Amino acid sequence: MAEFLSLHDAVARYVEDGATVAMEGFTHLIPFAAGHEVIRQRKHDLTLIRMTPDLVYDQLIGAGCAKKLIFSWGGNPGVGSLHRLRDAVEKGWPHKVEIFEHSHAAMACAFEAGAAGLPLAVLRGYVGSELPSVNDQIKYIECPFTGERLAAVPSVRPDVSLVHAQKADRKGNVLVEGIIGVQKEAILAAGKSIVTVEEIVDDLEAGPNACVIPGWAIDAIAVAEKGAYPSYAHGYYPRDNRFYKEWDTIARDRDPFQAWLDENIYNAGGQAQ
Amino acid sequence: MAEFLSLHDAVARYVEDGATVAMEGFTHLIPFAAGHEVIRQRKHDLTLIRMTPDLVYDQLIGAGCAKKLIFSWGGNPGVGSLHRLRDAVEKGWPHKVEIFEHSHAAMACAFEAGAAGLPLAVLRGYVGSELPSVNDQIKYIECPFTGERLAAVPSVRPDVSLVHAQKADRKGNVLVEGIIGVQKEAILAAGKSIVTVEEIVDDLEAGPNACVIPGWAIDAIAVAEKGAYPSYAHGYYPRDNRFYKEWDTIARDRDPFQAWLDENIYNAGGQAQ
Amino acid sequence: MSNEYTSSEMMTVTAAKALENGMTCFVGIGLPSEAANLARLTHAPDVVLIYESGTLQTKPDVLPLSIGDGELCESALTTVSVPEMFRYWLQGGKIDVGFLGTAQIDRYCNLNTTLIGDYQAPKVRLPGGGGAPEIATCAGEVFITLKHSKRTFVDQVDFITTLGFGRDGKARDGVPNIGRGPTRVITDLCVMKPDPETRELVVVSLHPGVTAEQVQDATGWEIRFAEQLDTTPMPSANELDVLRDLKARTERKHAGEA
Amino acid sequence: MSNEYTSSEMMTVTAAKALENGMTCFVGIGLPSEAANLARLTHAPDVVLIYESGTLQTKPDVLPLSIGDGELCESALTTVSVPEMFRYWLQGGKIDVGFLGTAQIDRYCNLNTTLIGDYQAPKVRLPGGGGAPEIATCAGEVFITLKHSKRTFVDQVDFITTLGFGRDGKARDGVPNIGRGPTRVITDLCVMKPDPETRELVVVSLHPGVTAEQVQDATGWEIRFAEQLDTTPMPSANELDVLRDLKARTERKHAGEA
Repeated sequence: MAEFLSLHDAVARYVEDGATVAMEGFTHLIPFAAGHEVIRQRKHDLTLIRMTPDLVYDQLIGAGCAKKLIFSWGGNPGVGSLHRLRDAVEKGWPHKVEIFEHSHAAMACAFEAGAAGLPLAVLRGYVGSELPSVNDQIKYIECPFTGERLAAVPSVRPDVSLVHAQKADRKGNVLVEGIIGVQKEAILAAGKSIVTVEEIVDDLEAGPNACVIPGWAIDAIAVAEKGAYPSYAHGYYPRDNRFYKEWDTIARDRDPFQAWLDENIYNAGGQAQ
Repeated sequence: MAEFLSLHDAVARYVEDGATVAMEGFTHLIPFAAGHEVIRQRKHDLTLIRMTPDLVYDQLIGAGCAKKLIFSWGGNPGVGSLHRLRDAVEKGWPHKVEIFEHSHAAMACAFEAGAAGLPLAVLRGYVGSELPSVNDQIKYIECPFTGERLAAVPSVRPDVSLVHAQKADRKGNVLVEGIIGVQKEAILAAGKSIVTVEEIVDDLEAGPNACVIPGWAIDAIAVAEKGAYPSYAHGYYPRDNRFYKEWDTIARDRDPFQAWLDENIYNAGGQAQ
Repeated sequence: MSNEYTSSEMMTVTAAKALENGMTCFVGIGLPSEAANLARLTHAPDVVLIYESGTLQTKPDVLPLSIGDGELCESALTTVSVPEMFRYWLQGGKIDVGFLGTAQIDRYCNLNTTLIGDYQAPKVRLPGGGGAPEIATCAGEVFITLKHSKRTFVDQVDFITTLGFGRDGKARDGVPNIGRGPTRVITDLCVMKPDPETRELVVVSLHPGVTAEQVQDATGWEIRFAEQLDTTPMPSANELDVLRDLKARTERKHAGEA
Repeated sequence: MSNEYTSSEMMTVTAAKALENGMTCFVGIGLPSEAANLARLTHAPDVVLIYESGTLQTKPDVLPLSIGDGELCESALTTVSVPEMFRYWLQGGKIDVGFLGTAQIDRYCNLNTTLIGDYQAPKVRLPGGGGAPEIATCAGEVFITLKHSKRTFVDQVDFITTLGFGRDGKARDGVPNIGRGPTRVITDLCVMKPDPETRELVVVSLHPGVTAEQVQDATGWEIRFAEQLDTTPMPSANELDVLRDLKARTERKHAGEA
C-alpha cells in the first residue's frame, strides 16, 4: 500500500547502494527530481536501467552513481551526445561504466515481460544487427510450433523503480496520462516503487480505461512539483527544449558540469530546479 | 483503410466458408448482430475462436456453422450451460465440433501474441493442469536465462475478426470503451477485420490514452444499432440479464432452438433482435 | 434482527470472513463473488476485488451475473485489457488470494470444471477452466467455496482442470514461482484446510449444528477431522442483514432488466 | 516565390516525395521527421505518422525536438504504451515504411548509429540503436535520409546497428517474416536505390546541378551509377514555402520555451 513520504525519505528508504534501478518516462515525465535526490544522497554502484538515458542519467553517471547501464538509445534528443555518458564510456570518468546495450523493441518487451512476471521476453528482433555480438544478454529460442528462431532477452526486474506522474489521489492511486512510455511496466516489474507526482487530488477524474496504477501496487508516493522538469508533464508544463540545448554546453566538459552539480544538486534544497 | 459497408456486405465479402474466425468482446460488446449475419448467410466449416463462447457461439454452433472451436470457458455466465455447445460436443448435433481447449490466461496471451505478430505466446501456465494432455497445441519452451520451463501456445491469427464497438468517426477510427477485453488484439491479429458500431460520430471525444483503433487498421465498418444485444454497450444499453436466463430454456432442446433461429435469424431482416 | 439463517448464508458469511481487509482478491463468479462482496461491505471495506474481465478494484452495488457486467467497470478504479489482467496483474504476482468455486474437488484440492466422464466422450460437458488454472498457481494462495455433496467432493476428480496439490499431494513441490495453493475450503457444512505435510484436506471446523457424520456422508472419501475440531462462528445479525440486502438488490436489478 | 533553395531543402523535399498519401510511416527523429511532416503538409495529407513514443497518427504543428514532445501526443489520434507500439504496431506488421536517419551507411545500406572505432574502446560513442534495428526489419520497407559525405558513406560501417542487407548483401535472403529493407536513400546530392540483385546501392538520380563526380567524392567506396541516370525534380515553390514556414514555426517554438 502506497505510503506518502517526502522524496528524501522515499529515496533514503528504498534506493540502496548497489541496487538495480529503473527511472522511466519516455521523453515525457522523466523523474528528474527523483534522480537528483539519488545524486544528492550520493548513492553509488547502481545498475541503471532506462530506454533513453537522457539528461537524467547523464547527470547520475557524471556524478558517479552508476556502475552499469542498461539502455537502448543514449543521446540528447534532437541535440546530440550525452557527454557525461560518453566521457564514462570513452575515458572512464569519473569511473568506468559497464554498458549492456539493446534496441528499443527489446527493452520495451523486457519491461513488459518484467511486469508480466516472466523471466524472459521474446521478440522478432536483432535480425542482422551486430548488437548480439557485444551483448551476451541477447539469446534465442526456437518456436515449438513454427521452428522460427526468435530473439530472447532477460526481463527487466529492477530492485526499485522511480517514475513521475501527473497526480495521485488520497488513497495513493496514480494517474499517468499522455505519453505513458513504460511507466506502468517499470512500477509493476520492480521490487519496490517510488512515484513522484505533481499534486495530490481528491479525484483523479480519469476515463474508464485511463492508465491508473492502484495505490496498493506502489510503495511510496512523494509530491515533487515540476518533478519532471526540464522534461514535461502533459497538462502541467511544457518541455524546456532550451534547457536540453543548453545541457550540451554544461555537460561537454567536466568543470562546468561539476559546477552545475554543486549549484543545482548538492547545494540545492530538495526540489529539482 | 476502413470501408463503410452494410453488415450484410461486410460478412459476405470477408467471412469465407472454412475460415478461422474470432468474434470477441469479453462479456461486454459481444458482436451478436455480426454473428447473426454469419448464421443468416449460412457460413459453414468455420473454426471459431473466442475466450468465452457465450450465447453468440451457442447460436452459431447450434446453427451448424462451426467445425472447430478454440475457447477457454464455455458456459452461460451466471446461468449454467451452453446447451447447443454441449449437444454438439456430447451428441454431435447438428454435427461434431472439434474442440481445442485452453485457459483464459493462455487465450489472452495468444491474442496478445497474435496482435504482436509472433507465432507463439509464452506464459507461466497450465502448471499441474491436465489440459495439456488433451490439447496438443500446448507445448513448452525453456528459458535460456533461468532454465525455467514455460508454457507456449500458438498465437491467435484469425483469417477474420468481428468485434463490436461503441462508435466510429467518419474516417473509420473506432473507440472501444469500458471492458475492452481482447478486442484490439482480435482486430490487429486478424487478416481482415469487421467492426460493427452503435453509431458514426463526428468526433470520438476520446481521452489521450483511450482504446482507439485507427481506421487504416480495420477493413470494414458496419453500423449495427444494439449490435451487442443481449450483451451490452457501455454508455448505450445494459446487459439483458433476463434474456441470458431465458436462453437456458430456449437452447435446452433442439426444437425450441430451431424455432428461435427461424424467427430471429433466418426470417428476420438484418439487425439482431 | 434474526438469529436464523440458511446453510447457504452460513457458507457465504464464513467464506467472506476468510478475506482480510486490504487483501487483493481475484474473484471467481458466483459464490466467491458473493462472499468477496460481502466481505467488502462488512469487515473488509478496503479489500481489493479484481475480476478477470479487467476491472481493477471494483465496488459493485449489486452482484454481477457475469464476470463482466457493466456495474463492475463503472465502479472500478480502472479497467484494463484482458491480456494485461492475466499478464501484469495475475502472472505478475499482484494477487494475494484467488477465490474460486468448482464443480468437483478431491482430497488434494484439485478442481474439475471441465467435464464428467471421459474427455473424448464426456457424459457432461462443463464450462471449462476459464481463469482458474493460472489463478490457482499465480495467486499467493487460494480459497475455495462450494456446496458440500458426494457429487462435488469426489475421491478422484474426473479431470484436473486446476491444480490443488496434484493426484499425490506433491505437485507443487519444487515448482519455481508457484503460489501456496489452496489454504482453505469453505462449504455449507464446514471449513477444511490442507494438512501441512500431506496436503490432504482436513475438516478444521464444523458449522453450528452440523455433525461430523453429516460431513462424512456428503464427502466421497473418508475425510479426516482435525484433533481440535472447532465450531465455526455464527453469522452476526449485521452480516446477515448486509448479505440479504445485497441479494435482494441483485434480484431486483437482474429481474428488472429487459 | 523563390526559385532558390539549399541542398538541405532539396534533400528534405525529395525525401518527403518518397512518401505516398495513405502510407503508415514509422518516423525517426530529425531529418526523417522533417521530411515526413512536409509530406503530410503537401502532397500526402493522409500519410499516417507514428513515433516510437507511442503517438499514433500524429499531426504536429511544429517539428518535435525529441521523439516524445508534447505536441506529438496532443495532435495524435491516440497514444499507446511503448511496449504496445513496438509489439502491436511495428512487430505486428502495421507499418508500411520506416523512415530512418543514420550516422554511417555502407554500400549494402547497413546503418551504424552505435560507435566509431572498436566497441570495447570506442573512439566516438554514438547514441545507439533506439528503434531502428526492428524498424528496419519489421516495416514493409525502409527509406533512409542523411547528408552525403565520406564520413557518413563508408566502405564498411564500423558496426551494424541496423540491418540493410548485411556485409554481403544477402542477410535478408530466406529470413522469414522480414520486410523488404531499404528501398531508397535520399541525400543532399542524389537518390540511391539498392540493385535488385546484388543489393548494392546505385545512384538513380542526381539533384539539379550536382555531378556524378561530386557524389563519388562524397562517397567512401566506388559508387555505381544507373545507366539511365535521372535528374531529381526541383522543389516547387509551394513545397519550399511550406517547409520554410514549418521550420520557422519550429524555431520560434523551441527558442521561446523556458
